[in-house]
Parts: sequence; C-alpha cells; structure tokens
Amino acid sequence: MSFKVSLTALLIAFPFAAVLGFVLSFWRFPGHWFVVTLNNTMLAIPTVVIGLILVLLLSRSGPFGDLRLLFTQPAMIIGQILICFPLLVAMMHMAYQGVSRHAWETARSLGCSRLKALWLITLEVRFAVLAALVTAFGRVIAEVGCAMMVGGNIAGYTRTITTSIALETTKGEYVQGIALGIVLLVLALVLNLLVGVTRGRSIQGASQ
Amino acid sequence: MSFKVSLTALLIAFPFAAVLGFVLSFWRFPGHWFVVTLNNTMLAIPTVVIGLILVLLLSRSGPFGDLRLLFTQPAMIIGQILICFPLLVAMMHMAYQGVSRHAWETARSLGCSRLKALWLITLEVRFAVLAALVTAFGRVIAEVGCAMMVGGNIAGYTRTITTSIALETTKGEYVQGIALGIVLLVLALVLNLLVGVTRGRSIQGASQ
Amino acid sequence: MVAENLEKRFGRTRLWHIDRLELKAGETVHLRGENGSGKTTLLKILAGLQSPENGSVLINNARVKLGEKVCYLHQQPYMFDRSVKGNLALVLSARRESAKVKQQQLEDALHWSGLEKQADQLARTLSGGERQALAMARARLCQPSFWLLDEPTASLDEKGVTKCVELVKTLRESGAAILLTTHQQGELTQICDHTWWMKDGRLVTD
Amino acid sequence: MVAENLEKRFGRTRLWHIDRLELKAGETVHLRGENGSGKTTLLKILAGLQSPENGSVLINNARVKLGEKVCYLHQQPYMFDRSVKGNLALVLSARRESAKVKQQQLEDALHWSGLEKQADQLARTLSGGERQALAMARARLCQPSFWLLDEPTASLDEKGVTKCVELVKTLRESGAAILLTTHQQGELTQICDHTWWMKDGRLVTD
Amino acid sequence: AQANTMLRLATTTSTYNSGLLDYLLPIYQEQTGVQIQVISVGTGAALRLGQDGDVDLVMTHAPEAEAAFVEAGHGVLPRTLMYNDFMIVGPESDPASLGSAQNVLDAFAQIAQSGAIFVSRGDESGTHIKELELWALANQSLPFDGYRSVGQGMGRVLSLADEMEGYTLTDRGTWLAMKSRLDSTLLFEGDEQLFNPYQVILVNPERHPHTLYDAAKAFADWLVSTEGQDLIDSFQVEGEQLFFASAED
Ligand SMILES: Nc1ncnc2c1ncn2[C@@H]1O[C@H](COP(=O)(O)OP(=O)(O)OP(=O)(O)O)[C@@H](O)[C@H]1O
Ligand SMILES: Nc1ncnc2c1ncn2[C@@H]1O[C@H](COP(=O)(O)OP(=O)(O)OP(=O)(O)O)[C@@H](O)[C@H]1O
Ligand SMILES: [Mg+2]
Ligand SMILES: [Mg+2]
Repeated sequence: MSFKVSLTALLIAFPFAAVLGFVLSFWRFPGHWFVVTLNNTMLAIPTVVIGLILVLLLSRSGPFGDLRLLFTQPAMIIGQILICFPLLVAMMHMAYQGVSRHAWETARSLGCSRLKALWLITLEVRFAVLAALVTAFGRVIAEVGCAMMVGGNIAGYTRTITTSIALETTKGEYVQGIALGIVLLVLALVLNLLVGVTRGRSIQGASQ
Repeated sequence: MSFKVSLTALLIAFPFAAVLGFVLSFWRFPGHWFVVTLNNTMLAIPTVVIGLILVLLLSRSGPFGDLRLLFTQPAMIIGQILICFPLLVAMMHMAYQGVSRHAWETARSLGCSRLKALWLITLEVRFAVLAALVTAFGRVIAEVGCAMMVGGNIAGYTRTITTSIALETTKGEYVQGIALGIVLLVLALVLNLLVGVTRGRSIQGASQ
Repeated sequence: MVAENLEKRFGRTRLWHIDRLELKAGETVHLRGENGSGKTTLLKILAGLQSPENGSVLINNARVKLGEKVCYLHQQPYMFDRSVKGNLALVLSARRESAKVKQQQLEDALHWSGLEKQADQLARTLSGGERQALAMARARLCQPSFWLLDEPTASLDEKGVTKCVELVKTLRESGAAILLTTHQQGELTQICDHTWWMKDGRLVTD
Repeated sequence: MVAENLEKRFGRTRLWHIDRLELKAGETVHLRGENGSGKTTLLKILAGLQSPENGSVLINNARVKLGEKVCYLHQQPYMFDRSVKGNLALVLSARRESAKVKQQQLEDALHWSGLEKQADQLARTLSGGERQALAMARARLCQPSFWLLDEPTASLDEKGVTKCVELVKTLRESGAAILLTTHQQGELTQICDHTWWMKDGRLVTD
Repeated sequence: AQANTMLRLATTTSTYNSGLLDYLLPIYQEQTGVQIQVISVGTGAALRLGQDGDVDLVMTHAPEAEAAFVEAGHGVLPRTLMYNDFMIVGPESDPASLGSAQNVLDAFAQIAQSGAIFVSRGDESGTHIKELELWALANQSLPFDGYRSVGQGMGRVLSLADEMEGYTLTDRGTWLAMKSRLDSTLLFEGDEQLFNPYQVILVNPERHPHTLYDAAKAFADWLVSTEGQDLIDSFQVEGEQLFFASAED
C-alpha cells in the first residue's frame, strides 16, 4: 500500500523534475536564480503544511471539494508528488550539473534530437538519477505529516506503514512501532538491493 | 530556535558526511555497494522511528538515561543529525561523483596534501555542496515526527516552528498553522537568498 | 555555407569580426591562428553550438540547425560513459534502418577506428589518441556534409594521422566540405585547398 | 628515479612489462610509442597516481609519495573551476612564504604563461592551447625535481612550443629530470638526451 | 528552595489543547517558582513516559489503564482531579435521528444500525477507550459498515468527521474550541455514562528515585486543594465551563 502510493507519486513527479533540473543546469535565463531559490525554499516546507493546504483545497468547502478526493489514495499521491518534487528538482539539477556541456554539444553534433540528447545525458548521470530517486522515495515513504492529514490514516484504506508507526507511538506501543519500522526497513532494503543490482558494474568511482 | 537546532545538527553532520561521500565516490573497496545500499535504506527510515529509537535509548530506563537528555535540545540535535546524515551522504556522494578523477590527480600532483586536495575538490562542487546543505536543512527544519518525540514539544523550550504547526493543526487551528508555515517559509527564503548571494557569478550552467 | 558580418564578443572585448566567409561543398580549408585566436569558437558558431553576438550562419539560405548536416568534432572529444561500441551505436540508434545494416555499419566503424580489440572497453579508459580515433569514427557514422574538425591530429601517432588524412580525402571526394584547424604542419595541411588565417580578430583568406 | 620489474595489466591482458628503468637528474628523455601503447599509464605510475600490478618505483630508495618531488602534467590538463590566477594561486596557498613573495611568484607565473590578459577569466573558458600553457605555469610553481610531461605541445602553436622547449632547457640546467611524450617531431624532441620506445609491451631504451 | 525546579508533566493532547494547563500553570509558577514542562501525547504514550520515569507525574483520563498503571507499581497516589464530559456530534441532517435517543447506548445503537458513518479515534486514547466501552455496552459488534478508525487526535477526528459527514464521540473542550469551524452540530450529551474523570498520578519514586517526587506531590496537592479546584471550576472556553472539579478530600 505504502509502496504503491509512493512509487506512483515518484513516477509522476520524476519526468517533470528531470526536465526542470536539466533546464536549470544547462540554460541560463532571467529568473534562473529565482527558480532555484524558490525550489530550495520549497524544500523547507514542512509536510504538515503541504497537508494542511491540500486539506483546505480538497475539503468539501474548499475549491476542489466536488472532486471528493480528501481521504483517498489519489489525494495522498498528490500530496507526495508535492513533497518529492522540489527534492527531485534539486537533486536532478545537481546531477546534470555534473555533466560537462561538451556532452550536450557532442550529442547534438551527432544528430540527436533534443529529447534524445536529454535522454543520453540522463544516462550519463544514471547513478545520480538513481540516487535522486532513492532519496526522494525515502522521503515520501518515511513522510507522515501530510499522509496523516490528507489520507486521514483510515484503517485498511489510507493507512500506510508510516502512519501506523506514528499511531503506535502515540499509543505508547513502542515495540509495535519499532517492529513496523523494521518491516519498512526490510522492504526498503529489498528495493535498494534491486536498484543496486541493476546498477551494474560501473557504479563505483567518480567518472573518468 | 528551530534554526539554531537545525543548523547545529547540520554543521556537526556535514564534515563526516562529506568525507564519507568522498570516500564512496573516489575509492573502491570491498563492501562499497553495501555501504551505499545501507545508506539508501537509512533514507527510508521514517523520522518517527528514529525518534522512537532515541526515546528508548535516552529514556531514564534506557541505556543512556543517566545523561538526562530526553526532552532537551541536545536530544533534538542528535535526532536531527541522525535524520540528515544519510541524506547528506547520498548527496555528497552524488556531488563528488560529478568530479573527474583528474581533479584529484591534479591536486595531488601539484603537491597538495590529501586534506587540501579534498578541500579543493569540495570547492569544485561547491554548488552541489550548497544544494546538499540546503536540502538537508529543509529536511530537518521541516521534520516533525522525531522533533515531537525526542523534544517533547515543550512550550518555550523544545517547541520549534514545525512542531507548533503540527500542534495547531491538531487543534484544528488551520489558519494559525498556515500562518506559522508562512513564517517558516519566509525564514527559509531569507536563508536561501543569503546562500544565493554567496554563490556568486558562476552558479548557472553545467561546468565546463 | 555562408556567414556574413559575424562577430563574437565576451563582455566588452571582441574576439573577432568576420565580414564574410564561405565554405563550398567539396572544399577543404585549413584554419590557422595562434592559441586563443578564436578558431574553436568560430567552428562552434558555424556548427550552431554557440551563438554569435552579430550576424548569422546560413546553409543553402537556411539557418543551421544543430546536428543536421553539420558535424563538429571537439578538440577534446567527449566520450559517453559507455563502451566503445556503445559510443558508436548511439549514433545509429535513431536511424530507421534494419538491425542488420546497423550492425554492419557498426562493425565497419569499429574496424575503421582500429579499436576492434577495445570494443567492449569503457570509452573513458581509452588513451588520448584512441579517443580521437573513436570520435572520428563516430562522426563518420553521421555522414554530415559539413565537417568541422578541431585539431583532429593533435594527439595522434603517425598511423593515426595517415588515417585522418585519408578520411579527409575520402570526404572531399564524396563532396563534403571540411574546415579543420591544426597547429601542426604536415600531410594534413598539404592536402587542404585553402588556408584561412585568424589574425588580430579578423579572418584572412588566401 | 628507478623502477624495476614494473608490470601493468588490465584484467587478464598485460599492457606492458618493464624490466628496469632509470631516470637520472639532469636528464631529458623522450618517450615514444603508438597510440594506446601505454605511455600515459607509465607516466601516471611513475608519478604514483596509479599503482602497477607488479614492481615499484623508488626515488632515492624511497617510495614515491604522490605530489612530492614528482609532478605529472596531464595530457588534457584539468582546470579547477576558478580564475586563471586562482589556478596558479592554489599551488602557492600551502607554502609558508610571505604574501609578498607569493604575489611576486604569482605574477611571474602569469607572465610566463602569457595569460596576463586573462588573469581573472575562468580557467575553464580558456582555449585548448591556453590551458596547456596554464598547466605548465602551474606545474612550474611546484618546482619538482622530476617532471613527467604528457604531450605538452599537442595543442600549442609555434610560440607555445618554443616556450615549452625553453622550459625544458631551463629545467634541465637546474638539474631536474624530465620524461616527456609527444607524437610530434621537432625542436622539442631534438633537445632530448635519450629516446625510449614503448613497443609491443616492452620499453626499448637507446 | 524550589525556585529552579523543573517538573515534567505528561498529559493527553486533549487536556493540553483545551488550554486548561496554560491557565493553571502560570498561577502555580507565580506562587512557588516551580516551572512545569508539559509533554502532551496520547494517553498510552503518557503512561509509558511515566512508566519509564521520563516525567514526574501524569494527568490522564483512562480509568482502567490508570488502574493497571498503579497496580503494576509504576505510579503512586492516584487522585481524582476533575471530570469533563463527552458528547456525540454529527451532521445536521442527523440520519441516525439521535434526537430521539433515550440514553447514550441507544444513540450508539442507532448510529450503527442506520448505516451512517462513525469516525473513531482508534488510538487507544482515553476517548477511544471510552468509546469502545460504550460500543460493548450497547452490544454492537465492531467494525460495522460505516465505522472509520483513523488513529489521530481529537481535533483532526472532528475535522474528518465533519468532512465525511459522520458522527463521532468528542470531549467538550475540543468541541468548543473547534465548533465555529465545523458544520457538525452537537446531537447528544448529558448522559452520566459520558462523564470523563481525570486523575493525577505521581511516578513511583522507588522505581525512579531521580524523579522530583516531593515537588510533584506538592503540585498534585495544590491541584486537589480548594484553591486548585476553584481555579479548575472557573476555567471557561467560549463562555462555558469545561472541567468540573471533583477531588474527594
Ligand atoms: N567566457 C569567456 N570570457 C572571456 N574570454 C573567453 C571566454 N570564453 C573564451 N574566451 C577566450 O576566447 C579566446 C578564444 O578561444 P578559442 O578556444 O576559440 O581559441 P582557439 O583559437 O581554439 O585556441 P587553441 O589553438 O588554443 O585551441 C580564448 O582566448 C579564450 O580565453
Ligand atoms: N581500465 C582499462 N581496461 C582495459 N584497458 C585499458 C583500461 N585503461 C586503459 N586501457 C588501455 O590501456 C592502453 C594504454 O593507454 P595509455 O593512455 O597509457 O596510452 P598512451 O600511450 O598514452 O596513448 P596516447 O598516445 O594515445 O596518449 C590503451 O590502449 C587503453 O585502451
Ligand atoms: Mg581551439
Ligand atoms: Mg597518452
């Protein structure tokens, strides 16, 4: 459950974040620093605030109340997209910044379309991209404030492992909480091992 | 208050994370992939779990109970260090991975000590380092689960802006919560603008 | 390829100003000039990789579109973080040709570059000369009609230079236009039809 | 500098095996070999930047310590992401000398490189030849007693080559040992005392 | 002598959020100089903090859990302090027609049978325990179709119930604080079953010698003294009295 929501959010947010990160690192345009600063500021928004805003927007008396999304999984996905987007942008920006401009020029010189060249360059930094995805995944899966507020932590419906942990701790059931934490950890470990396997041989060591 | 705790945590965690990130990207050693995977897994630990573990450790009946740390600022700092460390490692690893091995070789060839060379290379990726710091700062300042549990959210003592927001939302004081969120946002914006100013001219555009 | 009134500046200092420049199909031109005189910059602008402060470059009266017809070979060629074969294959991947034809082209290119033994090695571990050879083989696969070669022979040994000279000859016969820079005198400069000089911010043609 | 029984392999293939190699103070050696014969690799191993699979390099019977006494100049020099001046200054920053002496040395180096006009420009925007010149000036500031120059003149114009030749001459007179590679014949190769050939995985000395 | 003492009191979120402690503590501090740090968590967590000796006293409202707490020797000197009351709130349309309910058990039964939504705290807080007790007394098996266990604090649960147009059981304090922002209305109150007694319990000094037993006892004494009790009675939210002092001395 937790995983499905988080992965969906991640997959939706990633392409946009990648393109924005690319534009930020390969293009200078007026307002560039502004976008970067804004994005960095967004990173510091507590998830509860995002949750709060979403609740206000999606609540029946809010502007999008008619969609009846509050306390459903789609609402949680929206929340998680908002949470991981700035992080993904920051990390993809950083990733692309590690690529020399020559890479882009070479790709274009060799007759690649813009999209193809973007793809090639993303492959150049594939380990950084993986790291960005893993980090963002960690952030959304571990996030509790927004998930609680927007999902409502309804048993069997919008309750995730993380919100369960939060619940157990307010009950004083520490052991239960830690047990759930371990479950989450094991799942994350498995996922990371899978990622690690696909990384293949050249993961280690700085490029060149 | 929030800022002091978070900045302290960040400054303590950063050097270790930087060195580890550097070692991970410039060195291959047995167990390398294991450290990376472990670190990535740590990213997915919910902050409430970290809080829980710390509470168990620092509680009077826990192993470090005699230090009387629970519900104090040092405890919060420890919690935040634990929270931002894996993120910093992941991002610094990514940052250093963007540097060519030539940089290290050149620095060493020119007679720089290991430490000096590490410093030079950190300067090479200074924007990525800043991005890492800003991201980690965002994570700890926006974090509520651990801060609540370890700090206890005691008014005027361990209450941060974020835990206040969480408190206000449980009270249903949404407007108050959003107002505090805006305060936090403005503070974060100011900090980011300061960072932005120190970045100087060459921020934009991929290197070379 | 025609360029008129081209000017490149960095801030307030002008690198060069070129009244008119014409590169015709089948022509081979040697661009000379001191270090830092702006040769690389000119080639990049002609390739559409940088934009001039003034003027424009036209091919058959149309603006250069990056990556079409024109191919620019970097002074320090960029190797993608994949195998030698992978670096060649990425040029082919966009083509609408049968897998068999592609495979054939790939093998030809590999053979031409002389890097058959290193086919599966990571391109970034190649030696300086090998990189240059791979970059030429890679560009060859693009079959552009305008070639902009930036110091192709700088780190090549004698065999490599000979191969480069042959490449230029073949290209010229097939009707491509070539503009190349090099600081070395030798076979390569002798086969050029024209020599252009970059001097004091102006282009002097012979 | 003495090396014995040196061997470098990549996986199962052996790049070369060198029985014995000796580089004496005041000597200038030209290392020749085809592209990919392993010249760069040898220089890096002598500088302590890579480790051989076998054998070791000794200077006065002590292991080479990276960055001490030996300076290796990359084939494609790395420019730190700072100004030209900054790239020179970073060598000096560790020294225990007065600010005035440092300033003087910096200015000398800048003058020698001929990049005075570009002092505050970002080093990464320099042209290929200018980078090479800056790298030499930077290495000069280190005053090592062993110089390993990897194709220092590849992208230099005539003036640059002359400067490089002068550098080698001065160094030799001051008693430094120089090992350099280049594919070009010319002044630089003529002033060398010895020529070593890298051939079929062996080092042939004259 | 007590000027620099810092007592730690663990209490439930609802008590803290009602504002009662913010009203009482400054008065006590003024008088004695004793500072009291309040840690507001769920009932379960509050008792757990007491059990681990991380606080000096607890103030909770879950009689059975408290009894077990004292039974196990974690706490000493439990004293009844005050009570407030619970009530049922729900949508104005009142699909379960609680207006006609005779007592709270009827009301609960009607909710379960009408198919309406009922939002439960589900966090083993005092309120949740009370609610479970009532379901059991009303002979309703859980969970029924409209039962939503959400595991959050009272304020959130009220918003959730409001949003879902469901019923919920709430304490008066939170309700008063929130009602201006909600569409829900008060539908049932006043049954004796809905009274909610608070106790103050000191942490056992034999188990945790480091706790400030004397200072904690002094504070608890003050709370149950006539002065403290009068203050509790005089505390009002939105013009209504919330807590009814009930110390038996
Ligand atoms: N951003 C910049 N700001 C200022 N000057 C610049 C900038 N970028 C490049 N230059 C200068 O422009 C000049 C032209 O460089 P270019 O690479 O075109 O020279 P080149 O003729 O190719 O030289 P070489 O023979 O050494 O390769 C150089 O002197 C360089 O320092
Ligand atoms: N990791 C590796 N695995 C396999 N082969 C490698 C690896 N790294 C380098 N090589 C090969 O080792 C050979 C030696 O390279 P080196 O850079 O020393 O050559 P060089 O003599 O300097 O050539 P050039 O004149 O072109 O600069 C090259 O053929 C290269 O492909
Ligand atoms: Mg050039
Ligand atoms: Mg070489």
